[in-house]
Amino acid sequence: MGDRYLALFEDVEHAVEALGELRALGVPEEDLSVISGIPVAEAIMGRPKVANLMARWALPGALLGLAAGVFFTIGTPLMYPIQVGGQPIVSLPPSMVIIYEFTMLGVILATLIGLLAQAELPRWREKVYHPAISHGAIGILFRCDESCFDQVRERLRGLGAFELIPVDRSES
Amino acid sequence: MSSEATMHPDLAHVEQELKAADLLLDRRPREEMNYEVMRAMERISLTWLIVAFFLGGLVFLGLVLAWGYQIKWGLGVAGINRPVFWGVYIANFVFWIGISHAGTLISAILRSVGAEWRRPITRAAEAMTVFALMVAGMYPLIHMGRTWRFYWMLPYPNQRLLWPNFRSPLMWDMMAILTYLTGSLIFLYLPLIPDLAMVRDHSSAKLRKKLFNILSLGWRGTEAEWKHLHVAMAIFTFIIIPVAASVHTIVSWDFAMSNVPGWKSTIFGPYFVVGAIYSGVGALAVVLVMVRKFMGFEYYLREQHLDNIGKIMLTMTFFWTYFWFNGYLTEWYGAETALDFLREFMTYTGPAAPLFYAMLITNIIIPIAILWSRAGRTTPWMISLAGISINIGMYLERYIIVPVTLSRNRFPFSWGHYVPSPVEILISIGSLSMFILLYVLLSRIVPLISVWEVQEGQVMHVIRRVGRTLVPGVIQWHKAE
Amino acid sequence: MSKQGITRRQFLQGTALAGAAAVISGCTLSLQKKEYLEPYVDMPEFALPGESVWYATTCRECPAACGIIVRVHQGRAKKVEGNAMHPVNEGKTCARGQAALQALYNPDRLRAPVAQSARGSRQFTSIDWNEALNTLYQLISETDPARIAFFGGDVPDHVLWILETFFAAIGAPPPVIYSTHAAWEGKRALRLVNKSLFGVDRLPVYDLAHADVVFSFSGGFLSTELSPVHYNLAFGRMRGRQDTGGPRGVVVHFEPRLSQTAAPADRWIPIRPGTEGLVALALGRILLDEGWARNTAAAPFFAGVDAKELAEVTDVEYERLRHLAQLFGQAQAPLAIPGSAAAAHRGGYQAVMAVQMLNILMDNLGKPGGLWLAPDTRIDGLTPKTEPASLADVRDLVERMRSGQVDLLLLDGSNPAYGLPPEVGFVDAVANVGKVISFSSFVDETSVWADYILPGHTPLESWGYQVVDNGTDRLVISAQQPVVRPYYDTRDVADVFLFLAQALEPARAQLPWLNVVDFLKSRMEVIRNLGIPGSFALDNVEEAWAYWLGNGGWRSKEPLWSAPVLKRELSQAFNLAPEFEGGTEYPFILYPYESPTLTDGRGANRPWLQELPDPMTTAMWRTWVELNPETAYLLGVQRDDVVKVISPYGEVEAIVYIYPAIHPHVVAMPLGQGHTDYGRYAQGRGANPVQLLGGREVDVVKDLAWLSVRVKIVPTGRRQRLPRLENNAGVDRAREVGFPG
Amino acid sequence: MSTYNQGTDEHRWAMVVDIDKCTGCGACITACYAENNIPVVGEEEIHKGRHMGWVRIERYWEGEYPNVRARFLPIMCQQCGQAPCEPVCPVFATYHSATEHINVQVYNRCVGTRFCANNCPYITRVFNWFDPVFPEPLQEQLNPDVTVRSRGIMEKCTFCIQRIRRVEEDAKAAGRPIEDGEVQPACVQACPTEALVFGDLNDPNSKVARLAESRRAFKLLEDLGTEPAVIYLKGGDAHVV
Repeated sequence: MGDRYLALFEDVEHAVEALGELRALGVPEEDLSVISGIPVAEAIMGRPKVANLMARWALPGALLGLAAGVFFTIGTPLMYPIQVGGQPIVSLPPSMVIIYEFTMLGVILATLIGLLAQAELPRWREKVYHPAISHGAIGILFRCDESCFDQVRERLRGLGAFELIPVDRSES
Repeated sequence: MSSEATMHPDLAHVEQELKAADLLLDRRPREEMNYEVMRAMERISLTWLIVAFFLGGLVFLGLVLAWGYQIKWGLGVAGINRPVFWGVYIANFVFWIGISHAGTLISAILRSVGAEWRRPITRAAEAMTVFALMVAGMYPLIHMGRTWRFYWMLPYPNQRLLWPNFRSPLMWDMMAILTYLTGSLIFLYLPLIPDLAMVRDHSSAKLRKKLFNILSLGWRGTEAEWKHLHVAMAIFTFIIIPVAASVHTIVSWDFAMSNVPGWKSTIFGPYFVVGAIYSGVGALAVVLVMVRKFMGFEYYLREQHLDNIGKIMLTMTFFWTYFWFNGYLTEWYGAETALDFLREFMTYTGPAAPLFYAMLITNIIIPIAILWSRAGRTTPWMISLAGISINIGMYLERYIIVPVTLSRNRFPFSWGHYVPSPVEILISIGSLSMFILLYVLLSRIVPLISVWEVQEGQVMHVIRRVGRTLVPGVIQWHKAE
Repeated sequence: MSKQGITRRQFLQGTALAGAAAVISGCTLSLQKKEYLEPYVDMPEFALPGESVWYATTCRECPAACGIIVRVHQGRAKKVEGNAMHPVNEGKTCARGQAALQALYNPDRLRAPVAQSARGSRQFTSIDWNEALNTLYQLISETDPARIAFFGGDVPDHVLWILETFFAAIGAPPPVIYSTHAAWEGKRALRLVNKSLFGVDRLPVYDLAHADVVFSFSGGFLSTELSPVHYNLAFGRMRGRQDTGGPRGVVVHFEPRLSQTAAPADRWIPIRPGTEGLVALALGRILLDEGWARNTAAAPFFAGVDAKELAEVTDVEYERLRHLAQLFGQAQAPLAIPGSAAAAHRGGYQAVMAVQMLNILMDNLGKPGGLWLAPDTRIDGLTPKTEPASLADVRDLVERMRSGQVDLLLLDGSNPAYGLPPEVGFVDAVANVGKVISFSSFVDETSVWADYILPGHTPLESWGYQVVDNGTDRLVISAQQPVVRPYYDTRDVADVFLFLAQALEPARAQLPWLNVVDFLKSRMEVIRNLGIPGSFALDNVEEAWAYWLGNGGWRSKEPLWSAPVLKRELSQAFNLAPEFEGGTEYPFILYPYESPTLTDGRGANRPWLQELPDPMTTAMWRTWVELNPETAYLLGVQRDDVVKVISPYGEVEAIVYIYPAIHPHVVAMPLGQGHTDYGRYAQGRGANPVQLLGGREVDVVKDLAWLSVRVKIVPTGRRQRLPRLENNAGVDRAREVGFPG
Repeated sequence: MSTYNQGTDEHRWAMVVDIDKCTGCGACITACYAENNIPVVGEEEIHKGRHMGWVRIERYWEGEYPNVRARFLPIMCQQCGQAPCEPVCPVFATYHSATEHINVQVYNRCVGTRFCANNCPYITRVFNWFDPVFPEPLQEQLNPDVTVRSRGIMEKCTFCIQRIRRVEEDAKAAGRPIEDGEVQPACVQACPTEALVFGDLNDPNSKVARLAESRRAFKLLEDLGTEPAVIYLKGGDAHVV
């Protein structure tokens, strides 16, 4: 399907224009992506919205945490009843604390896992990158074949792309 | 963002002033900031080494030798006794938990309300939380009679299928601290990832590059990464606030669930939370002044930050005073005999009264006197003084709550007297040193300023000409739909 | 069962003790060095692994002779419990009795006989028993019997009987038996007063349990005096009557200091020291004047007494005295108890008499809740004929020692170097004695002056008996048996003398027994010959012996105490007033008292007792001096200040304890500490107030008048915290808030 | 509300302390030391407030000279029906025994947080600050029925549970009920004035049950609702002059 190329731009406006050029050249949206040193909203770049699925992770995490909390505070005393302080073996008020903490812990861990899963991290082997991005450059990663690349190269340069790398080849 | 060529000389002056006042208007190239922050991080001077080794020595003395001695011989080497079963270890525990509330909680609150000035300080603050929690988490272990059996408190059944007692406030404590520590660590780590990637990209040292490649999880800054980082941070921001509040509430319940006169109080929960934030902000101010001075971050950490922190501190002074007085007055009015005993002991001319008055002076009078004026808030040494004063005061408060309160009870015959032993003092010094040492080490491992967040802020902040002058404005980039 | 001479083994048996468990002993006493270690395949009788056995014996921590049963587990004594069948203590024990175990297992016990290179050098070398006994034999057989002296203290009756017989047989002077504890409890005065009034030389027994108004005069009957466990029990019963619908007994205690015995009393009346007799005189006068007296036979004693005048002298207001007299006079069963401090000054004899006179006035002699006389304990063949010595007798002995008339001094059961005032000069005199041999289990202040120490068994390893001289209505011959094998290479003193008797011709006929068990068995017949119906039949010796061991001795079936009968015309009281040595430069009267925990100092090497809080001050481990708050204020001293207490005879240092319940002219100090020897727990802590005393004697009684010196208090400027259980601030505050109960 | 019921196998062991009888002699303390292997800690530790006794006799002064009174108040673990010490233990080292109805301390489960001790309003819990020392041969006296506690754990009066258990087992083996007075903790056994009485409150005929009905009866800090099993009898007030 062609090689991947990374074009780096100094600022947002040029990057947005470059994206337009690439789309005009028929590069499909799914072959385009933006890499940046600071978050840039999809709308600014005219990119389709990235689906936000974090709640799908956090909610089960919360439920799991809640279940763990319920198990610890209600299940374990029932499995091995020990009477303390004249208190009932099972009681909700003193259980709430642990249930609450475990629910929160569940959300926290699930959110972390969700982030890693959704952002597809860690990706230590991925090479499509350029250090200038963390200096604030905006990278546009696109995929096209050689002929296509020859077409866009000059246009992108014209838009101020200070670096234009054929990723897969150069880094092999 | 007006062009300088066309600017009126007066307006140039206005622009200068605006930039001086607000980091986010004083835009600098990202590359420059990156290298500045990295240089500060990679510079290991002789002074730094001496400080680190000195602190390491104190940690060794306190946490290896003194604690080891205590484990070998028993808790008798501490000054605790009957009825003062809890001493400075628990006071230290509460103190460090309090400090931990500076970072994550403040950062989360500021993030949640979109306080833009927070950007350069969140990292330093969140790191405080993590280290303070580590130190605090050690204290229950130090405090335990049989430290080597600490794992019996973990939630797993013993060989007779008996689980720990989840109704004990100590279990709550452990779970809350575990949750808070986990949350705080992640909360510190998530926004750190892009900066770790930055160090990976630009560090010249091979080993550091390798390490940071692993630590940054291969972060590149793709749309999905940024998007989910953003959402995760939003979730964390709102999760961590109630968790932080619960942690210190539960710490207060270690006391409030008891039968001890002076502990059994319904106001302890919020009182402790407020006190924790209070001491935490005080410590944060000191840390920021230190970081600014010793890391050369004058560009990032400015008067505006000290001023804002100072305002929070001042607000917390009033909050704390209100809560303290609320508790004190209700107990005074109730005139319970055992509480009268305690009050006689720690107020008026009682033996512990100097501690009590010192607490009021350092917690109320000195902070108000300093923080009332902008000059007091923005002068580094003055705001540090206020922060130190608050922390002395808050330590005294914890000391009064723990060993002083335990010295009095319903049976006058069995009252107690507590003096910290050398071992307790060494361990306390060791743990303070550990906190500082961890910070000193961290300052050479990760960027203490969240550069990408600063840049993000700078991108969003503009100076616009409106009528005859220049005004700052914010373009809310992140809200673009 | 036994072979020739001293080469023998004995099997000693016990019998079952009802209630606790099957009890029988298989203890083997070996007088040989050779010991047989047997595997448990061949099980000693009733010593089951994992099962405890209980042995009945007699407590010898004080002379009261409570019956105890000791729990023994795998051959080790574990716990002292009271013998419920014993009439003295009925199953109860005191703290000191519990601590008997810590004499047995004391880490500082002598583990074998020792010879000391030079007296007082504390350089001991172990010797074996053959050498020790040979030396003893040589010394006794080669010394002129008239120049042998035996100085003993609280020696049990069987040892005393053997000693007395032994010394009589070899022609030596009888043993001098002087117990410092007896002096501190005023026993001699009590006996002599009874002898004078009622014509019998016996101790009084107070029927406390049935009394309803008790006037106690400076006594310590609830702490250390006479038979403390018995009187505690009786006190509890006196109080317990209220739970069964009876009247609650009331106690009024007169003493310069609120003592442990005063604390549970309903009212403490502070008086000037030494005025107990005068208070009694005044009360008696009022009783007579108001017509409350029920028997006027004692009236002559009170002739010429002016109660109002005495009220001035004693520091008790007349109105109060009158009220008290009324309370006493109108009580159903009033009882007056004279205490040790009443008898401890020059006029003590008359003072005790004055108190007993109140009992005569109220006609409670031999009545429920009244005054009784202990059963006659003078039994031929059981108890010694030798009178306990007076301080005057001790002085005689010391004089003989000093002047070189004693060539061989034997010491057992007493610690005169610690317990007698230095003025008596015991230690100095020892220097002029030829040879000194001690039978002490410990290196104490006295045995440190011995040439040889031949350690006896501790009481829990010993055989014997004690005839109970007070504290019960029965005649009780309380048996002592070893509850464990001797832990170290020690030897029963009785066995040592029986052994010597075998070798010394004149004594062999008098003391034909090979060992103490043979001797004790032979006593069964003596008891049978008393012809008194007892707790078990004595016809068959072996059977009697089994009961003897199982029951912890023999006791009469019926009460054998007797009602006192006034045997003489009374005349006017005289010389009751105290007299104190030391002029105006000594402003305070020294009020020493036996520590309720350490008694006269013998308990000081028991860690349990050292760490048992003193009931009144809750202090431990040290010596303190009690000052009235006002006195302390005037002296400018505070609690925990170290002061010098200086008397005309000596000085000691003590820590100030501000004592809210002591006469302002009096400073009190507990005995018990200030040991220079006696093991790690005792030595080098606190002070011994005996050092402050002179050798003044009580008139007639001739015993130590320990309430007869004045002292001054000189601050040293140093401070030392007195280890105590109470919290100072708390206790001060509690006085304002009140008792939490 | 207490949650125990009056079952046949269940006992509510209780102690009566008659303050009117207590003479402060300390026999209970020493008996407890002997029975329960309580170590002696020495002067320096006493200064620090680390007396190890499970029962203490508090002595209070009342009034000013010459009208002074001293009062003794023996305090040991009150074996609360609703013990504040129990729920706070994170490892269930202390809990309410279902058959004896006393407050049990499991030494080998204790990790030494000392929360229970703070929470005891009667200040009756004792902590092992150091390993106990019994100089040779004092260790020969140690009671084999009672653990010698190591450093770092909490202990307290157990009502001599080893004695309760012994009697319970004996009675069970013999198929008979436990008689009143058959169980005697060491302190009760020693107490020379019989100020301490022990028995089963569930048995209405027991001595403790009868004394508990006394008009003199009260409990320490009754208003805290801890339901102590130690019942005190007030000292009598004789109005003597």
